Amino acid sequence: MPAIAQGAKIKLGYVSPQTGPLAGFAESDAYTIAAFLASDAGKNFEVIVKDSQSNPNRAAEVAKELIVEDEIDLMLVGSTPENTNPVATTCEAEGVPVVSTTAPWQPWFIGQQGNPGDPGSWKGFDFAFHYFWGLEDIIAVYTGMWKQLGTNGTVAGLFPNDADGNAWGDPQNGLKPGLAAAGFSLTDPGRYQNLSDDFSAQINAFKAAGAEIVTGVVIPPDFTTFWNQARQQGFRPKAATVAKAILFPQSVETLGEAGHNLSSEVWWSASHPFKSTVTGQSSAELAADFTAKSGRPWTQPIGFSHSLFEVAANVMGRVSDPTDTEAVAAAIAATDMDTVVGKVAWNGAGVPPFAAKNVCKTPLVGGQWRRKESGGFDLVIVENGTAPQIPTAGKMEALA
Amino acid sequence: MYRLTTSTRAGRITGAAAVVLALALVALPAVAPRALIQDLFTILTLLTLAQLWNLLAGYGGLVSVGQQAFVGIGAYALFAGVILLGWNPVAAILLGGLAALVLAVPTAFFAFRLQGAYFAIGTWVIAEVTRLLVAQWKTLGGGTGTSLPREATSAILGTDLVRALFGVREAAARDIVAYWLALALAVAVIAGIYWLLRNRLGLALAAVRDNPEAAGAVGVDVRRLKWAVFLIASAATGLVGALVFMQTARISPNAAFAVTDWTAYVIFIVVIGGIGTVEGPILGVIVFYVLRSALADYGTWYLMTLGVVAIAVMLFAPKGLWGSISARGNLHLFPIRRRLVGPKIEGGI
Amino acid sequence: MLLETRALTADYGQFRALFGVDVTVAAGECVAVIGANGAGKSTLMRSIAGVLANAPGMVLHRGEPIGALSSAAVMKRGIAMVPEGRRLFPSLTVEENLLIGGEARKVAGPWSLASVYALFPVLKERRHHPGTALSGGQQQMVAIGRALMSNPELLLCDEISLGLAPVVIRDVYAALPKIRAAGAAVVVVEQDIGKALSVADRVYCMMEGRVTLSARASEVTREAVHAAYFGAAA
Amino acid sequence: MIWLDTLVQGILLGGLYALFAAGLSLVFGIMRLVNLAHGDLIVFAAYLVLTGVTLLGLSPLTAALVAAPVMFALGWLLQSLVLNRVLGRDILPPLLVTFGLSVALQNGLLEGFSADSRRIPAGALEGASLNLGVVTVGLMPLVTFAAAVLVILALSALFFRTALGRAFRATSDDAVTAGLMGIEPKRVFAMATGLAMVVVTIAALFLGMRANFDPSIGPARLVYAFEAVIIGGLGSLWGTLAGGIVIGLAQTIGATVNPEWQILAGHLAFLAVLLLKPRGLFPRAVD
Amino acid sequence: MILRLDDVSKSFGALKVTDGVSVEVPRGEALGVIGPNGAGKSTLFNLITGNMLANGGRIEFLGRDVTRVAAMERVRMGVGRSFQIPQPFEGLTVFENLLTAAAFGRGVGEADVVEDCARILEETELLGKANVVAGTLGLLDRKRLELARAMATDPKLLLLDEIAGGLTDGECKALVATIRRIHARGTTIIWIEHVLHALTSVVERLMVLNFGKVIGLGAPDAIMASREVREIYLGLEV
Ligand SMILES: Nc1ncnc2c1ncn2[C@@H]1O[C@H](COP(=O)(O)OP(=O)(O)OP(=O)(O)O)[C@@H](O)[C@H]1O
Ligand SMILES: Nc1ncnc2c1ncn2[C@@H]1O[C@H](COP(=O)(O)OP(=O)(O)OP(=O)(O)O)[C@@H](O)[C@H]1O
Ligand SMILES: [Mg+2]
Ligand SMILES: [Mg+2]
Repeated sequence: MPAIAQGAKIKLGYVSPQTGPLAGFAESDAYTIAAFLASDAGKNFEVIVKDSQSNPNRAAEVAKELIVEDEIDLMLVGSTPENTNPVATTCEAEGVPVVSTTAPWQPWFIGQQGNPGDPGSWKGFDFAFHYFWGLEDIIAVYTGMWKQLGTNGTVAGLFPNDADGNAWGDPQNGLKPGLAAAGFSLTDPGRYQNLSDDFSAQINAFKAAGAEIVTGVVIPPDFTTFWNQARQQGFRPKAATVAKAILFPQSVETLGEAGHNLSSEVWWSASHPFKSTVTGQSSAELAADFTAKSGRPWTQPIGFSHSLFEVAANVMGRVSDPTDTEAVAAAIAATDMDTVVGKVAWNGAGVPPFAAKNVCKTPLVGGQWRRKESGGFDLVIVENGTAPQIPTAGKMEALA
Repeated sequence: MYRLTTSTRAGRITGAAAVVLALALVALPAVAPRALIQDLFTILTLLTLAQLWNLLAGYGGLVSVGQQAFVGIGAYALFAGVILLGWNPVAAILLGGLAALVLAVPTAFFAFRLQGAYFAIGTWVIAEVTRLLVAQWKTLGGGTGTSLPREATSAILGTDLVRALFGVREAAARDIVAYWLALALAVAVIAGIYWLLRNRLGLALAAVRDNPEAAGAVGVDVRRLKWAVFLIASAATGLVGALVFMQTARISPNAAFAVTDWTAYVIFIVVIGGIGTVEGPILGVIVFYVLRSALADYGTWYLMTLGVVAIAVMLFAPKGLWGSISARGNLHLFPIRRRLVGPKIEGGI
Repeated sequence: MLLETRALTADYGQFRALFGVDVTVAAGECVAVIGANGAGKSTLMRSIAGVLANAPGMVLHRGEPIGALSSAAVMKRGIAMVPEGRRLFPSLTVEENLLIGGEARKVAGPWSLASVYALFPVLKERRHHPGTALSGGQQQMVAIGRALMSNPELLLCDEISLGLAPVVIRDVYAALPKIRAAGAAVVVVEQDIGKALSVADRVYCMMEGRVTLSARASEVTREAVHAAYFGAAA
Repeated sequence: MIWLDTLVQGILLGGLYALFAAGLSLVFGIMRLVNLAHGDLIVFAAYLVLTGVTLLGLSPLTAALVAAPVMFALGWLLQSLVLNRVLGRDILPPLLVTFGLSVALQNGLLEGFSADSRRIPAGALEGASLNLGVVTVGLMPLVTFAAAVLVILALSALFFRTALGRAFRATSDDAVTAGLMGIEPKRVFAMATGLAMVVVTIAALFLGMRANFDPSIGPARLVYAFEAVIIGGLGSLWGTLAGGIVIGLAQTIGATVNPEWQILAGHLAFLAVLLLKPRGLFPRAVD
Repeated sequence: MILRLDDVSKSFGALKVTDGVSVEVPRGEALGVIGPNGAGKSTLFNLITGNMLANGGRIEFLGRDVTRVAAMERVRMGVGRSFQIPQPFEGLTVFENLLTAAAFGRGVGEADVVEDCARILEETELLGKANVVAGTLGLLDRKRLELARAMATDPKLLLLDEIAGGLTDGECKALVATIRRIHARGTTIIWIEHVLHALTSVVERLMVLNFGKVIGLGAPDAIMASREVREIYLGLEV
């Protein structure tokens, strides 16, 4: 008999950064969990949420609390490697199954290896499973967007010394080889620390290299500093395609005019042609419902937080004893379902062998922020080369 | 005819109680649920850090805001020992202490040139520099950080024994080993500090705290004293850092060198509890932990409360909670007063 | 009475430095306080000036209790002090040191920058130097001038001759009659008995926090002072 | 050419740090108060200005002018009700109180304004630049630098030309003797903190226009501000500007070598200065 | 010679506080130092103990040049001192004050000096208050403690700075008797005092300082009779 039908509630642990700099990722948590618990599938679950305070120490600590004190059956986690990695490491050590998302798989997988520089030593996990996209998808989407413009193919890279930046900037496993294969050359001056107040060194290097495209994975305040300084210094690339910094509409709005036509990868949007298995809502309905209930614009993490609970419900529907960690882990590995963010199945598709068991990929497209007459911004999908099922709504435009 | 004693009734009772308590804590894993062991691990490591910081600031007058440097370097040394040298994590904890000791030498050399607020900020900057340098250490993940390999954590010394002993899962057995290590460290540090205070060094520290000029005039070597206290406290802080991150199994520069976690909260504990006493940090860590357990699920409100409590205690009990208690009842659980006993002596404590 | 202390006590932490001291100062009068090192003379001055807090009624100014007032409030009532060791502000020039003395209490009176410079002409030449760059004697002049700038009714001078050369001491003491002539009462704390008696109308001798002798300067004998100073005659 | 640009950008960056540090320099210099909440107070002021801009529709400058007296009052109250009661020879109580304030402020702002990254809109100023032939400098950094110089000029004038400034210096030298001059040290301290909050408002205006801010961003620059103050020497306002420039220059030069060294170079410059001159570049006569 | 000062000078900025002082003190002597306030007496002590470093000249103790040696080390060599303004360790008890001085001044363990501390306490009439916190002591006991603590370091040369100042005559007599006993046991003493009768009842020679200079050195009677001293120091018209 499936676990779901057995009366006693299944305990899900959820670690999210409700306070601190990553709090934007957790913005929809309350909404998502309420919606999930109100659904038919959700009735069988109890969700225990812990705040990581955007602090990796704290994330590991509350993960352990969830496991030891609350005796959860399954851990769910998202919101950047800073949050997913300590939680996944703890779960793996504790032998508790964990499903994680909202972090590119390289920083998630490689970032949890003892020596990230030595691929020979990398090992898979028994209890930790991750679904999201990877840098190869970023490369495909970004180059797809850039190819729509006529450029000289010289790309400027801004990568900080953090989990994302190191993964993206890695000369062997990062963006560089992939971009080269697609005919783009990357200028990477080196890892900077987050919250730098000056980017003149980078701008000078980019100008010297004649870069016409800017890319990177930059936190919002740093991108604003960089972007303003770049314009002041007369560095005017044709495209700026960056991750993280312009993820949230609020961050783009802080850029004002200068935000127009900045581009980024899009992992989920209101126009994704997928449906929730839990509430039956389409992406558009989910986004609209969130906005109606919270009064705030939809953001990309909403779909993914929602999908975490879809996966949980699906997995638990296929195990007879939710406390049997091995069985739950096996059920996760056997998942094959269509969520509101696309297909989730740990079948190894598109993932290198070393990570095939633990990583599953969801579709990725590219979008551009277009400033509306009213001052707000729309995210317009302009590139869908790797995920043609997601429709585009426009063409890539060069920056003014 | 005359002799010296530090023994008091309260002290003897405390001593006996402490021994009983320590023994009970050693045996606790046999009966306690994992959650309690887990909580106690956190409490014990925080308590140890607090006692060490108290030794520095409360007894040595060295108000350091950079102790996270030693937590961090100790933790990283453990990871290096395990990942790069293939040591057993328990052995690598010692490496953590050693690394912190080594770092403490240049830190002291530099920071001892500074006084008061300058010293505080100087140590903070040194910790930042250490963090930034460690973040360049690519083999241990640079700014990304790294995790302890699964086979290393499961190979932790003593885990098998505990599994056999208590019949628990591997993860629980590991918790118990870590808890015992934390307990041993806490007991050793508290007993060590108490022993130090009852020793010549304690007299010298009290003398310097009261009047540095006069201390020099009776032959106390103030410089050497500061060095000794700083090196001891730093090395032990490194041990705690290594132990904490062995248990977390994941490290990153921002986590290991977090000024809030490893210094600010520790200062909070010491000052709220009562600086310059052995009892203060014990009381402080209890208050801190109660606050955290009760409120941590309220996110921002928890931290706001913490901030307000810090302000309120400083305004209304500037000597900390233990300071207020002991001033009223003249109670010292860990007496360090040396009394002269013999004929013709009256009064006294 | 311009100033009166009643059973004044003062403590430094647990250490009691004054035990029930009664002194009075009439308007325009010059009173000397003498006594050995550590007798409590400076403590008495600090208590009057409000640096040390006391019970309100322990110090009376024109009959009103001022014992609990802050030193700033006491100063604004017209009681200025020249502290032991001069204590000029090192960050301020000579002129600024003088100016700051008159800023909090702006009352009309004989003392102004000009009249202080007239009293101590050497200060005018050096008015743009940092106060601490002057010689000890000159610093003492600044300290006196600074206190005068508020046109006080009562000037408390603590050990104004300490560490000065005899010639300089002569100059400093020469200023006291002029200050009195301009209307202020003066209390001088002095260890040099001869010097104290030469300027004062009355004298108090202190020992171990108590007044052991109170007399008119003209009537006091060397023996009496000696007894008060050292206990019973040696 | 790149080197010249690096130098110019470094100096301009130093202006920003000096602006952050000026208020700190004031309170640190006058009352030896290590204010760990300084960065958070800047962020708080930035939200205040932003509220003026978004809610009342004011221009950023007008909003700052409105915010300044509010901040002054808050600083005054903070000092007289809280900080004056814990100031003393022991640096720990104020350290803990300001740490508590920092934590409370950060989380209060988070509760009130969410974690969103915000920005004070500065319109055309944001990307504008001035071509000086050999180098191109952004108008915004230039204006920031000018603001730093003006703030320090104004503070210096206040310090060295006015009675209040004399009271500040005298109290800082020797609070007990200042009391004998009719100065209430506690009121002077409250005044100083109030004034520092006005400077904080100016810093907030430029922080908010120059880059994004969110409630957690305060502490990141606090270390730089302290470094600038200490490099300059306790109580020396122009020293603080010099200290800011030293750190700004070290950062841009370090970054030119390798961006990895940007922040590190700033800290190392600070340590180097202290190693050579433990009391800073422009120490005053007494500490 | 236990102590030899050779042209020792010290200035604070422009102020010359010790001006070319040269003096030799034979072992076992008791030397009195007098001079007006601010003459530089305490400063001279600070130079001998190493609490201040001389700007010029040479200081020899037990034949060794100690001009630049740290204060702490000079204590170990046998230089003990009392402070003019008593500086007890206020938070420690009287006994602990002594214990600190004895343990560190001699470089031995606490247990080895307990009896000795008790003896010194008895001699300085502090035994009854051995376990009283020093911060609560009155002036007389503070002065006694200064002496006792200096004694506890087991000095070969004992420097006393105005130890009798401010005491009543009776108290003063008792203190003098103690000092005389210490001297009788062979300890060399240099004693600054304004209370002349106390001083002259113990010392064998007197040194007069004025403006940092030695203006008289010799037998007490001769010094006291000298016109210069009477004029400068006592302020007596002659
Ligand atoms: N700040 C203080 N803390 C503790 N005790 C003090 C303090 N100031 C003075 N005393 C003590 O109080 C007593 C009286 O000191 P006070 O300074 O009033 O003496 P005085 O008569 O002015 O002596 P002097 O001639 O040395 O200036 C002395 O025993 C002194 O040691
Ligand atoms: N650290 C210092 N800095 C500046 N001047 C000082 C310092 N110490 C002492 N002086 C000055 O040196 C001179 C001599 O002081 P010292 O204490 O040696 O005198 P003294 O002879 O012991 O006087 P007293 O009889 O009052 O104790 C005084 O003018 C004093 O102000
Ligand atoms: Mg005095
Ligand atoms: Mg003296």
